[in-house]
Amino acid sequence: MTLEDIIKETKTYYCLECGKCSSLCPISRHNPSYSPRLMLEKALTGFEGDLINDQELFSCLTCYNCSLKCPADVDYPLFMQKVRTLAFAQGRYGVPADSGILQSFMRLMLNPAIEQRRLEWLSDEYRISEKGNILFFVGCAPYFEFAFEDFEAGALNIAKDSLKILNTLGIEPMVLADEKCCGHDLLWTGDVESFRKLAEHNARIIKESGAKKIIFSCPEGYRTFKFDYPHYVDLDCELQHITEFLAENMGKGMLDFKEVKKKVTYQDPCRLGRHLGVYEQPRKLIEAIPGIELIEMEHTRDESICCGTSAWTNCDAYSKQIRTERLLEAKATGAEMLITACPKCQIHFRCAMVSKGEEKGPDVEMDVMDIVNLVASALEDNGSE
Amino acid sequence: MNGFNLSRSIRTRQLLQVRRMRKITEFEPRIIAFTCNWCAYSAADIAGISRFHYPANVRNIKVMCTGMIDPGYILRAFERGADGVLVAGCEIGDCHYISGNIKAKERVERLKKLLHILGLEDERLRLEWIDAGDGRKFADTIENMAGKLKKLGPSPFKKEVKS
Amino acid sequence: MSDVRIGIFVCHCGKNIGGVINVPEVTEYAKTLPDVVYAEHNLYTCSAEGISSIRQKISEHKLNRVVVASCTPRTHETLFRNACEAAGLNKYLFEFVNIRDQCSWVHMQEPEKATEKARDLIRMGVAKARLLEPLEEVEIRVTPSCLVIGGGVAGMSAALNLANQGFEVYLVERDKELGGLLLNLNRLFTINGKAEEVIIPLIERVKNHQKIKVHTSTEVKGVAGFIGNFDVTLDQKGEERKIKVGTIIVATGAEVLKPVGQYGYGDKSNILTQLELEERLNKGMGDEQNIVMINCVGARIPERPYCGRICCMVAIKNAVLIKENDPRAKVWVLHRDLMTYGTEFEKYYQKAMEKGIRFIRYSLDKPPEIVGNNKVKAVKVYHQLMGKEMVLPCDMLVLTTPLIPHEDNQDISRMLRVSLSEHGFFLEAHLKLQPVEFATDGIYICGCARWPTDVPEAISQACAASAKAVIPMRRGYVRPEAITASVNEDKCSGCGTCVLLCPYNAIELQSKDGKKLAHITTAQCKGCGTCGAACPSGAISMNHFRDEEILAQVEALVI
Amino acid sequence: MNNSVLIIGGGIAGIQAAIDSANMGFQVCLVEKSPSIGGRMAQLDKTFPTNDCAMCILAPKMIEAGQHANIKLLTYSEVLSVEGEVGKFKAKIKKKARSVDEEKCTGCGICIEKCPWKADSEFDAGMGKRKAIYVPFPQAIPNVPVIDREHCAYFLKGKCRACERFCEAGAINYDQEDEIIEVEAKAIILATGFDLYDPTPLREYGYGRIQNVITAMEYERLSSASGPTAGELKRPSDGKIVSDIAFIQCVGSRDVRSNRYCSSVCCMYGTKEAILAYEHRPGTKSTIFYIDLRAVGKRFQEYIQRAEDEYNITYIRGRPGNIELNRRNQNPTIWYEDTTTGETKSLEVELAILCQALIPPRDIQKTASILSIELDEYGFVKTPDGLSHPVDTTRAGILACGCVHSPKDIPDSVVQASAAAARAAEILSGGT
Repeated sequence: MTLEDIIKETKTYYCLECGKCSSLCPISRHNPSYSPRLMLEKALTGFEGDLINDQELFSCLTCYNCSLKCPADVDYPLFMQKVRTLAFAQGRYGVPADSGILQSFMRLMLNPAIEQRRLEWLSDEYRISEKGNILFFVGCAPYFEFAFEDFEAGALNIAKDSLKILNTLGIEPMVLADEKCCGHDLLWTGDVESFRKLAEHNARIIKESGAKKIIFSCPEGYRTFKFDYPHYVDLDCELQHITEFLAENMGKGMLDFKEVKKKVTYQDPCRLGRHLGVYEQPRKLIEAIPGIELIEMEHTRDESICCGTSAWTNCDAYSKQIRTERLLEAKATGAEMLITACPKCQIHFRCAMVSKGEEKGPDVEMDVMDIVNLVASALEDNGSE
Repeated sequence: MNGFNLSRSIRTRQLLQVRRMRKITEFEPRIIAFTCNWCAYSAADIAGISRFHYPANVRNIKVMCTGMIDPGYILRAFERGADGVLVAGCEIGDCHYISGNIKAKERVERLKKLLHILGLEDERLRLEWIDAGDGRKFADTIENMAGKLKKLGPSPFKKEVKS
Repeated sequence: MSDVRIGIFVCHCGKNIGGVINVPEVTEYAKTLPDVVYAEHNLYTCSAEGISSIRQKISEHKLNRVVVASCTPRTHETLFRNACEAAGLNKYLFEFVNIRDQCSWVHMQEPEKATEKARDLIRMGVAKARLLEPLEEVEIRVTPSCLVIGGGVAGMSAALNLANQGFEVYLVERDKELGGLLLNLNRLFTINGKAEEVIIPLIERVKNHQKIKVHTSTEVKGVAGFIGNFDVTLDQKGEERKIKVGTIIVATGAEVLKPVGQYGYGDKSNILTQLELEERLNKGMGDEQNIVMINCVGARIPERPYCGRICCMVAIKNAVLIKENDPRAKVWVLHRDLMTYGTEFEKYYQKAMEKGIRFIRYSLDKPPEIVGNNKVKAVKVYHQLMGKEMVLPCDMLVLTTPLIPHEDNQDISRMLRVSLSEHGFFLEAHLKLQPVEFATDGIYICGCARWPTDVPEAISQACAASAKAVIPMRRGYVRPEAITASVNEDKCSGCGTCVLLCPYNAIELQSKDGKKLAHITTAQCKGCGTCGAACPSGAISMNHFRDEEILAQVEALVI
Repeated sequence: MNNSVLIIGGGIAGIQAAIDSANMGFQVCLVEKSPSIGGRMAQLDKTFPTNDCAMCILAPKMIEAGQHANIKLLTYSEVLSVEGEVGKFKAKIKKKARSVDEEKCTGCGICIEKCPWKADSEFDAGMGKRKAIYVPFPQAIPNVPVIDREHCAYFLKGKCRACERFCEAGAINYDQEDEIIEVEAKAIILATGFDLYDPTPLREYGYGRIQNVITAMEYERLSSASGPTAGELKRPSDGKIVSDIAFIQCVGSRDVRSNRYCSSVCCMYGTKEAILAYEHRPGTKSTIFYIDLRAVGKRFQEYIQRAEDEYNITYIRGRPGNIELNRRNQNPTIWYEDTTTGETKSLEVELAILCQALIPPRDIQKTASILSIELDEYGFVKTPDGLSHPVDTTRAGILACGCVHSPKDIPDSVVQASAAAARAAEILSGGT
């Protein structure tokens, strides 16, 4: 794929050079050397080298704030994805967070000799099936659990509670032991080849499992399966985020919630919200719990602000500023707890609360919880234990 | 205390009497307004339609264009006892006849200089541009002009006319 | 004056006047005024009853002046004038007194003062009415033919529209052939059709039309007269001819600026104007792979501040044609704002973007520079929106230049006694509401002679100019303003002050009995009265607003 | 009724076409759906680039159309159907019940004064109120009020009748019914103009949510001496007179999410409105955000130059991303990238004005199907070949002029109006 092809595919040629993208970009508002428009200009004027070597190429959060409002219909995040592919081919991948351990894990996973032990957390408490129609995609949770142990982000709890809720609904999904990471982070940092291999692997084992429907607790996995896999593999399954699934099945009388007296606010994850358009179901779910008061933040739904990092790259001072502001906005609602629906949002927000030897910034301390954990905690114990 | 009250009520009564007297003889200036058919005359109508009240001191004379107002008309108005003259036309650029108002402006300005030498107060001759739809401005202009003329008192030329 | 008999009708307008002003008292007062022989008040003077009463009382009391005191002449003057006319009274013997909009409605809280004011206003109205004179609305015959100057798309479109309505048209073209600027164009935006496919059939239709007399290689040498009766002298290569027309349409077009000396134009072989590129495109392009276009060459600069309106579209069109011809070619358009206004142009611009034409915005403080000696090899441009200098390889540099007015516009404007704007294009009577008319009646303007236009706009304007020209020709006569200025020749000193002041060029000095006298062409006078106010000899008066009429109103201010 | 030319739409284009046709000697029937002719131009304060007052130059034309012997005005009316073909069209027109007898009404206005019921004024773009019986604006032609039955207490609750009680002319007629009028015409001119884009869906700009974000038409009424604030630039939230304002171009134009075309006039009307703000209050600072400054008409560039040099107006190239509310003082804060420097910044102003797009009339599909004419992809009237018949439609004998063809300014609309009259005359003379 050449730069000209990318320009065509992402409709960059329609760019009116109006700068609306830059003015909406959460990074540009903090980082004066980053402007989505200027990235596009470089492509349009043929400065391919400048573009690929641009320090800020990996700054974009691919949060879709810009594209959703773009008057010329330019798909800027896709443009970024593709241009990063060109860059990766030349050995450029930005400044990865945590020394790139997460990307490394994903690439290591590709080795066919590897036998993962990713389901050791799965106790008898959770009922799963060997065969069936529904598959629960666990994703990166086992890795995140330990990678971010110090933030107590509890990625595995999301998987566990997902199973708990599904079980309550009488569903015993399949969980695959040799599932591999969806590849989202590799795709968005330009490593298409590794991504393709992960996709092929996952598609093959899912096909073999005979699953008709896949439920995700992670919006990134969901998005990747929905929008990116079709370009690489053939996988014909119904896909749903767990909030969509629950919102659909909530009314069937099988989910009894006890009262949870709490004021909460909700963070729309970029992938679930702007990428996939799922705004209402999580809210419906939260509001179904008696006693909960949901207070919206100033920027909400398609205008909500990203947690500040994506694909584990360029997590820098600007990322921190963004998430600090977002947390302050959440606190300003008067809510006691910030609910999100993406494990990464939770990790990034918790990270922002830990000030590693920095000067004390504004107080951003706040409870953060995944929506799955909230729902699970509100479930009446039905005495099955 | 009673005495004070009494004295105040007497004074009030006196004051009221004086006021009533003054009201009877209060000076009511007469303003002649030469209004352009296309803008100011229409604005005066709009003031009416909008019921913008203003003092009844003005008498309009309609002309087709401020450009047709001979300075002689204005002087004659003063001779005949007008306390003030208003020339009201279209904004510069809006003239129905391309540039009549520009000529009016030149003429009125020159006349003002002459009247100044003659000892007439500047406020007595006024040039205003009033849009056709701007009833408010017409009303405000009259109110403002009448107020100023009341303070100035009768036109100095008037005495001679009456004698 | 004793034979003046004035009748007064005072309107209550329901409660609108009657609720504030003491109408019966005012009516009684009116009866005491000089020459008033009759006065009455009506609930609504404008009602059918009121109108018939006016008509009846005119004959009953032999009234020869009528005053109505009611609302405003702006809405009701025509009605009352017609009532007078219906009773055989010249309509200019009617006088309106506004006691509602300018009295009762604005002085509601002061009924006494309002009544006093109404008395004053009526007294002033009567004072004027006593002096009113009947005015005749003269009719000037209009020759049903039109002179169209300029045989481009605008002129021909106007000619056809006129001719199809049955009017004789003299279409005069300076060049050997009809067609104008379109003859030199390749294709036309936004349909990209061949220019000749549009212009050739148009020329044929014009040539074959019975009512159109085409005069090519001909110039207009002289024009005299006024609306309805213009005497025109045509000059065909020294051979003179006189024609008589009722109206004139100016459609002389414009020309493309040749940017001599700019960006090396004229010195370097691979620099063209857009117009020259059109010719190349028509004949077939060479193998140029890198084409750079620079817009706003000679436009939007201090010496020529205007925007050429259509140049951006011309550049985009040619860029698209180059790309369509050879999709591998690289085309860069350097611009300062892309003027693709409206629905179709913006869509065309998008089409150009789809085709891979790239647009770079430059600013006037850092204009592009060319690189190369005998030929342009590259263009250096400061990309304003990237804050960066770029060097574009260039096999062919195309300069986009604006349309500029013809040099002889001056001569035509003097000959027709119409004006030019500061840019050198013709100046319309009113930029917004009279865009194709001149201040001088009977002469109209369309197309690029007025301002740069594209083809559809030129045709619209041509038809619009034709609409204005056929109005007097269809009617067969014009009835100029009755309220016009007239000269008292005994008083006129021939100083010429009025000649300079008249915005309509309606006054000229004519020799009469050895004296220079101001002469007003009534057909051209609009009645603004500027001349009268300035006349040092008091020789000019404005009908219906004569000095004595206005002064009578002033005099009546004080009893 | 037999009329030679039927003109639909009584804005400046329709009025001009009517006057020209009538002056050519044709019988004209001018149909306008609102209670008065005048259209959008009547709502404007002043007009670019001469800054002359819109009503001053429009009102004489309205009066001329209203009094012309050859023009039959049908206001508060709409065309229901058109049959036949060029040379012999037959149109059915519904003349809606005014509830006021046009013959008897003297236009005295007492009914309006006495009416106790109010509704939002359409003429004032909702910025002011009017009565339930009303004339849209003081210079209305015809100057006959209409009862808005949706807001009149008598029609809603069966009592009140205040207008009837005070009308000495006895013109109020609650029982008046819609009337169907048949009109014959040899040619038809469509001039129904445009509607204005409602920027509510562009939520990033906060219209409807942030009080001090208003549309350009709302601004026009605020600025107009005959408007609801008598020409004082009082902002909606607190009535404060503003002195620091911003205009955002291309709101609903040049945007795939709303209308992809350029609305042609916004750069200029935005500039005009900024100049007027300065004239209202010298020193007022205006900022105009634009993409391309499309000043292509006669004297437009000079107008822009003057705006910068004399009226404290700053042009910034950049389309703002969003507008946020400063809750402390109700000021809108505009986020934008200055594309000439690449800086992303914010600007807090007292009032933000959205220069909304011109869109086809909301009922254009209906009109098009009644007239059997084709529309372009945006809903504007299509010309037959996109080039040489600029005021024709795809159906012979039906012409169109003004903004119903595509957005354009007043001079271009007036030109097209006269051109349409000329084309109609050509057709009526047996031409093509």
